[in-house]
Amino acid sequence: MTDKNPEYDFKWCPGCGDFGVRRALEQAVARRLTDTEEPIENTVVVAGIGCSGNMVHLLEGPQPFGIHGLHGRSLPIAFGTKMARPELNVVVVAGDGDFLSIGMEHIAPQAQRNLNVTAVIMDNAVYGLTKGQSSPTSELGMVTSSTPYGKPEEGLNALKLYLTYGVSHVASAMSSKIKDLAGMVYDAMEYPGFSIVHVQSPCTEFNDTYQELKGKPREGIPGLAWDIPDSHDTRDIRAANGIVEQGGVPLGVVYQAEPKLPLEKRVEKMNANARVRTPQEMLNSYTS
Amino acid sequence: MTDKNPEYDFKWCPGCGDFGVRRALEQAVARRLTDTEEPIENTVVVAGIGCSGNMVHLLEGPQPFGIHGLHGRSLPIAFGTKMARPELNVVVVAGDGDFLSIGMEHIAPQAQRNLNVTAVIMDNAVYGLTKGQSSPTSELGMVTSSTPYGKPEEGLNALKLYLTYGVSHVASAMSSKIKDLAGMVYDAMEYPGFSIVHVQSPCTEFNDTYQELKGKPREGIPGLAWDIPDSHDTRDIRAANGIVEQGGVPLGVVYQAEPKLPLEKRVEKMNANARVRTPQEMLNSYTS
Amino acid sequence: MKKTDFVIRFAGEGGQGFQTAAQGFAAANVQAGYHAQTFATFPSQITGGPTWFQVRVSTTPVLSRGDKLDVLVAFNEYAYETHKDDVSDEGVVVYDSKMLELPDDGRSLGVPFEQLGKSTGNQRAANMVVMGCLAGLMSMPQSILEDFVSKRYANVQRYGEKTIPQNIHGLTLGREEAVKSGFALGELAPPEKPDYEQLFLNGNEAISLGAAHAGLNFYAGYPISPATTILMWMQQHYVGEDRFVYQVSSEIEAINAIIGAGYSGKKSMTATAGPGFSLMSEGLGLAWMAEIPIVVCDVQRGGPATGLPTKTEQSDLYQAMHPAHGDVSLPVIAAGSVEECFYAAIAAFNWAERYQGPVILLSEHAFEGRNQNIRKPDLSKIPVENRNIYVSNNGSDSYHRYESRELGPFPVPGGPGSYVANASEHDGMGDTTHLPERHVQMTERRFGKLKLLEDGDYESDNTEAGIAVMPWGGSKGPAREAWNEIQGNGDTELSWYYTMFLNPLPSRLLEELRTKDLVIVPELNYQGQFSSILRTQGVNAESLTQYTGLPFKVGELRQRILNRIQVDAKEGALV
Amino acid sequence: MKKTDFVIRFAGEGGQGFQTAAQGFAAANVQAGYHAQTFATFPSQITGGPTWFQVRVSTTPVLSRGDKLDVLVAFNEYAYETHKDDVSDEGVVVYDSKMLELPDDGRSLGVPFEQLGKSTGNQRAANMVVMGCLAGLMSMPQSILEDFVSKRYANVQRYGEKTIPQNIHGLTLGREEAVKSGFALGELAPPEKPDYEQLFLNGNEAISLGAAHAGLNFYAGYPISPATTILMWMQQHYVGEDRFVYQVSSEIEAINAIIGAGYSGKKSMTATAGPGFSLMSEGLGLAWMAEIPIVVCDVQRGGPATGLPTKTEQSDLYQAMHPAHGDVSLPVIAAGSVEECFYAAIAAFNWAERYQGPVILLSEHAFEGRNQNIRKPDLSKIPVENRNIYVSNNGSDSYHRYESRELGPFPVPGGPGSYVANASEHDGMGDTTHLPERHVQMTERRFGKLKLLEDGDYESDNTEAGIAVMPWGGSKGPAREAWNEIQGNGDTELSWYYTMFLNPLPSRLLEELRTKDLVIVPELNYQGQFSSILRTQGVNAESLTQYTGLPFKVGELRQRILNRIQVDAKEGALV
Ligand SMILES: Cc1ncc(C[n+]2csc(CCOP(=O)(O)OP(=O)(O)O)c2C)c(N)n1
Ligand SMILES: Cc1ncc(C[n+]2csc(CCOP(=O)(O)OP(=O)(O)O)c2C)c(N)n1
Ligand code: SF4
Ligand code: SF4
Ligand SMILES: [Mg+2]
Ligand SMILES: [Mg+2]
Repeated sequence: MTDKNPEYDFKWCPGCGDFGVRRALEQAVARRLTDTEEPIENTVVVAGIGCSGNMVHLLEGPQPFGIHGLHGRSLPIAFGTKMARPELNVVVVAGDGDFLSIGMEHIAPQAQRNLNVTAVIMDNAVYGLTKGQSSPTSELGMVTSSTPYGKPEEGLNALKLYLTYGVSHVASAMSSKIKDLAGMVYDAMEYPGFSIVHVQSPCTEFNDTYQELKGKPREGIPGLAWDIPDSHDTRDIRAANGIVEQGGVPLGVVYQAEPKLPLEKRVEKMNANARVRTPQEMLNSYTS
Repeated sequence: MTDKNPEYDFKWCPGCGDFGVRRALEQAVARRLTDTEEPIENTVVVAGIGCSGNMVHLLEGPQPFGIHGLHGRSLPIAFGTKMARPELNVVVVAGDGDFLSIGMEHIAPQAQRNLNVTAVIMDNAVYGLTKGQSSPTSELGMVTSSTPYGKPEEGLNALKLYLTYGVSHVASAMSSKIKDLAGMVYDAMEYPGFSIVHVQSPCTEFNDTYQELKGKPREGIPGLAWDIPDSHDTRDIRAANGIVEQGGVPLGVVYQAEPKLPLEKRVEKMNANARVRTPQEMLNSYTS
Repeated sequence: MKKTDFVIRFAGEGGQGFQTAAQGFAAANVQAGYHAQTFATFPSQITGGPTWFQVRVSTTPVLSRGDKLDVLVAFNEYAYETHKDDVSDEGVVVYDSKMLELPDDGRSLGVPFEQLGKSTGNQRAANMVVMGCLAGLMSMPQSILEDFVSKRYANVQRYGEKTIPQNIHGLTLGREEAVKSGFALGELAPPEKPDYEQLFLNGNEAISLGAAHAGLNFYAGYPISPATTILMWMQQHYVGEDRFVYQVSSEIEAINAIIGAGYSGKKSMTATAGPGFSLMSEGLGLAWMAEIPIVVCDVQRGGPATGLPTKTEQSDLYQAMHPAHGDVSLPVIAAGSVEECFYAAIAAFNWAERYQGPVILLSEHAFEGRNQNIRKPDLSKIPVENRNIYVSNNGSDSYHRYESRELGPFPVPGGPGSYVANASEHDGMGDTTHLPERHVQMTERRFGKLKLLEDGDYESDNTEAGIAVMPWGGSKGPAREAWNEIQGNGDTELSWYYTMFLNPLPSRLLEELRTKDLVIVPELNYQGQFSSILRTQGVNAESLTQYTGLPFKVGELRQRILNRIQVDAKEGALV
Repeated sequence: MKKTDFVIRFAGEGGQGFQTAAQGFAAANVQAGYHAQTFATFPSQITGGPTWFQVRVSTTPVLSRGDKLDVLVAFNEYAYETHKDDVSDEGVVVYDSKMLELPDDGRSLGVPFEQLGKSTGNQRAANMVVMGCLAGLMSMPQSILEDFVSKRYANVQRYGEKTIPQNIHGLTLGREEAVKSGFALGELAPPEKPDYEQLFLNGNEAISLGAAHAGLNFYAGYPISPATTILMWMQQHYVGEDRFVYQVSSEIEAINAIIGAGYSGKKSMTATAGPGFSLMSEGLGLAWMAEIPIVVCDVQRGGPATGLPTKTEQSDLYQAMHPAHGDVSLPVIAAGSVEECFYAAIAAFNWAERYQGPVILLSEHAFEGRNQNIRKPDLSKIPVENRNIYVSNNGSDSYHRYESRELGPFPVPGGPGSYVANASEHDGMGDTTHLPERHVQMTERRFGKLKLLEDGDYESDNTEAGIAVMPWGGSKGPAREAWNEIQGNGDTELSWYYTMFLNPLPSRLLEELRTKDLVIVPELNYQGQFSSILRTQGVNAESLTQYTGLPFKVGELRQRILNRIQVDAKEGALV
């Protein structure tokens, strides 16, 4: 078992939401060890490029395997790793820019396939690592380092998008609620299909939304975040759509499709009747 | 005015749906000349790569300007042309593979921006030009040249996707109903914002769905296609979502948002208070 | 004297189905013990458009498609006009006399193929009449085609009882027409039937089979001509345990997917062509940087951008070697024939596993459309290399994949030695670092590994001559034929070199080349890409280029080589 | 004798704010008439991490950051340990005595900067104390810094009345500490105030201003270090009519968007770095093929893949010249200084318009982080080329853009001459064709146009010598300084060549280079990319490479050049 690299010295800014997400991920993976005896080496963390993606280097203690690939390409890489070795636990960690801007094209295909991986998205509504430019989830009119006069694009409703793409399991969380988040990540990993845990993970440096999200309950000022009521039927896609259209940031499991075949099983099923041949047999069929 | 190239000899297969789409596009552009006196050279047709994209070379008579770019990149190119020259009429023509597979990432951003162009998508649920492989709109289990044992992915509901992305104007059509289609394309071009006309354009060579779409009305066998009732309120996004979730292929205008600012106007508005300076003035500000 | 080879071209409109006839004609001859090669060219559209298909049959291995035609089978007037000048002086033009009227040029033979075909009772027997007619013109024993037909349609349940007799009837009708016409092209010498088994297949099939033998586990691809048929072959045939094959949503997904699979310990591959290859640029850089074994096959087509999707060219070499930003030099193996497609694919996997990184396998459009006989490989004799997997750290946490300047074992998920495969510059565990020493060390590690690949084999011949001819890829065949002719005529002294291992070059080969006064590189691109690369390595190389979208013609190439040498001789260099 | 230059390095943790002090110190000196250059290096993270910032002030134009430090300002122990060996023998280390304890090495000066700063009543005046201290050590007239402060904080409404006196007080406190300490570094000779106006700016600002002068209409970009600040500059400053600036969703969108804009008749540009540049591969091929004028600026950073985002390297040259599959050779202009960033940007637009195609503008991370004084350009004297737009066909439909082998006018939408800009091989109107003749003609047209760009200017010096030094890009400064020293010492005879026009090379320059026995190319990459390219063109070039992520040091480079020449001398070549 490889331990954390003591020499690695990249740091998130103080208060960055990603710290909480890291703790939650560590806890979820640790719980797999206790619950199912799955060793940590069975987990592969596929990271996007961004402050968020640096998480793959910052996990404490015993280390999972990791890939810190290219900006926007965590899903295709995860697809490759998972389908080459379906027994692995593959987790994507990426930012809103990585996942929803340059990497946008990769979400729908995985949803259509029901690729059996979990993506943990850290949404801070900015590009943190490149110093605070607007991202797809920044709101219309938002002033950022790249939109000094306001962003001319509407903000993307990521949760709604996931539902339309047909993502099987969609959860929404906040980085500061570590225990809840750890539970959601754990459940998402357990779920046999494509799951996304979309986390509000504020960027204290360029877009500090902690206050906005939490509000000031004592002073009666409501925050943007609100808990999805227990009564919500997570199997009900209409109800789920209702939740994500209500505005604000719903917290909890938004949707969990009745488990359908994950990709590895689909392929097995499709190919069940195909003839399996050795390379020699294939070669022989070209004999003149 | 440049005339059609008499030497160009690419041909669609007999019966290909794209013939109808071509006629409709020609009619719509011609009508702009009569209705608004916009000369044909003011139109730029940006084509994807596929049988469908070859349309840019096959238009009869006086020629618009055209770009036959790269597979999947018609929207970014159209974005560039339109925002550089907002007075132009920019039309995208592309196939389902081009637009919804390799080009998928480009739709949401244009929707969020409300880019003022019209995309005419020829959906035959296969990759025609590369000989009949499955595309994102092919259904689960469909047997194609690349899925000999059945497609393991679910088919994409393109119309629903457009609505979720926030495309301002969404219409659905069939290539054989040329007059209807011409009207829809004309209206979409008139609409001040991002508009998509999604056309069922069967591939007689690899996926001939004419029968399936039309059914046999005389024999009482219903087709997949059905007309959106006149009573449908195209401004109502919920109703629109209802339409695209009903299954089959609805024909008609699905959604038309209350016109909001197209991108060129948004940018103007955002920058209204910014200081406009000459290069000399900018240079001067660095004087030591 | 009997003839040693025949060249037949079928030309018409795409979709006229003559491809089947041509293909069958070639297959029949191979079955009889001849060597054969086919060649196809068509526009990028599904139905129609000017198309031609060529077959060359010979008593010795076929090196090129053949410059001059013995028979042109013309299916329309445009085809006749376009191709008639390629017919040799003794050649014949054959056409369907009910479909076409050709000028009476004294060498054209009209036969009502379609009509005669139908008269057999089989609607699709016209092709048989064509074949019979060709056989007649070439005085080919009737048995060759009959044997072929009997074997091909042996499955009575599938084809019905009548198919064989009807088809044989068609062959006979065609032959009779030829005999009746009085045209005769001489007789092909009997085949020297080889004492080994033969395969008859095209380049993409050979690549697919090579990958299968090498132990491919994971294939992801996106359709693109002329690589699509590899994807389709895989989808069709490569099912079973530890074989995952998938059509993904783009080439960017493909390259990243195979990187994910390679990382996880599996042998993985994608195949693409120009535009898709360019889209893989960033991913190839990642595989180089993180040292992930993958094989990327680029079946080259013509031109930049979308270019000429259905024409052949050898113009992706620069991109293959240096596909991405930063210091990157990817191993490149380029197949030079259908047979080499098979071996090159295996070598590509072996290299990828050995040096733990991405390998580019170059093929060409010409091979996709070319069916050729090759000696059936004895799989038991073709070594397959497997990755050196890191298996144990004895409970310690001390193994760090990138620690050393030299290559060590490769940890895979689920096992010990967890690390991060990192696109950023990294330390021993793969964590990001910006230390100058580390960037120096890792850069040298990445380039140093290429040394493991310098032992590729190569051909050399007549090595004393100071001027050499050294083609690459698919120009090998025409260049060799031209070289053979030059040597055979005693025109001049030329040495011959050839390798499919283009980067790194076999070290001994490079040494030899550096001693030459001039290395002439026939290649199908404008820039003379391979000769440029040789020049950067201290070889005095110069290209003979062609960029028409078609392969070299042997005669032209021979003349150009001779011209070049004469110039050199005039300038006083050694010949 | 008075000193002619000073080198000061500030080293610590990112976010400690010393960048402001360093920047201010440089700016103040420039304002006083000195020449100055800054240099920055930091890790790829937002807060913290080992960071340093260097300022060189001189009486003559500054060519490099300076090898040896006169002053090291250390903000933590790690910084001290890492950098102390770079301090010259007479140098001094300065640190905040309340934050840090350093070993008493006899050349370290502890000053309670923070505390003294706060004592002025201004919480942020610590930087002023540092500057004052530096000025004291360097015996710099107090007026230089005071003038700067008075000018910088002149806006009383914005900064309040107290800021200037407080800051000046801070300067004085710092100076007093220096004087008290007894350390003294000698005195900088007075500036030779130039008789022209100076700008003080960095490379990305210079590029942006160059693009503005060239008449940029359309900018699309995606953030990526070290190119992001060009996007942000544009967003901030480049508003107004016919100026569209946009952050798009990826580099693939960026390249295609500017192609769409270029097609429509506008001057368009994007800027990116390695990974984004690789993603543009396919789009660059399209622009080449369809002949669309665009400018793509690649601000090079270190390494392949994600590499070293905040380090400098010159390793994208291969990718710049041949970014895509097929026969493609893009024009490349590489800036060699902050000043050249401005002129190179203008030249890139001029080339793009002139030859109607894509042009690569190479810059380097080192320029983004470098502030430097440059002579203020006289815009009225810098020619801007505009596209030859097709304006009339007199009602006929006979103009076809691609008909001729030579370049003709460019039709734009809305006007006459409609055609298709086609990524596939095309005929005169841009319709797809597969005819061999056409592919030949169009390929020759595309390459032939490069001839229009062979008139670039270049530097040459001491051209009689048989061995030349010829750096490119940012290695120009250190190489020139090394060359100056070698020539000054009379050590040996070396000629000097330099151009920012790397492809195509100025034809006269190429001719000269071919006559040299050896051309030594100092460059920051492993493969020796530029010397390889020169070798393909018949120049006997050889690289001196470095791949640490940092620029050359002058002393080291000088020594390596001398070593290389000695080897050559031993081998009997002409020196
Ligand atoms: C192809 C490519 N383009 C751009 C970049 C530069 N880049 C690095 S991180 C980043 C954005 C990060 O934003 P996000 O994904 O939201 O992550 P965060 O830093 O906010 O966690 C960008 C644009 C890159 N590395 N690669
Ligand atoms: C980057 C790239 N990848 C692949 C191709 C090959 N290709 C050409 S057309 C096509 C698919 C066309 O399908 P679709 O967009 O549905 O158009 P259709 O032919 O069905 O009209 C593909 C994959 C290409 N030209 N470029
Ligand atoms: S910049 Fe923002 S996202 Fe990045 S580490 Fe700092 S707080 Fe976190
Ligand atoms: S292959 Fe299909 S889509 Fe293409 S031209 Fe033929 S019918 Fe039309
Ligand atoms: Mg973010
Ligand atoms: Mg299609």
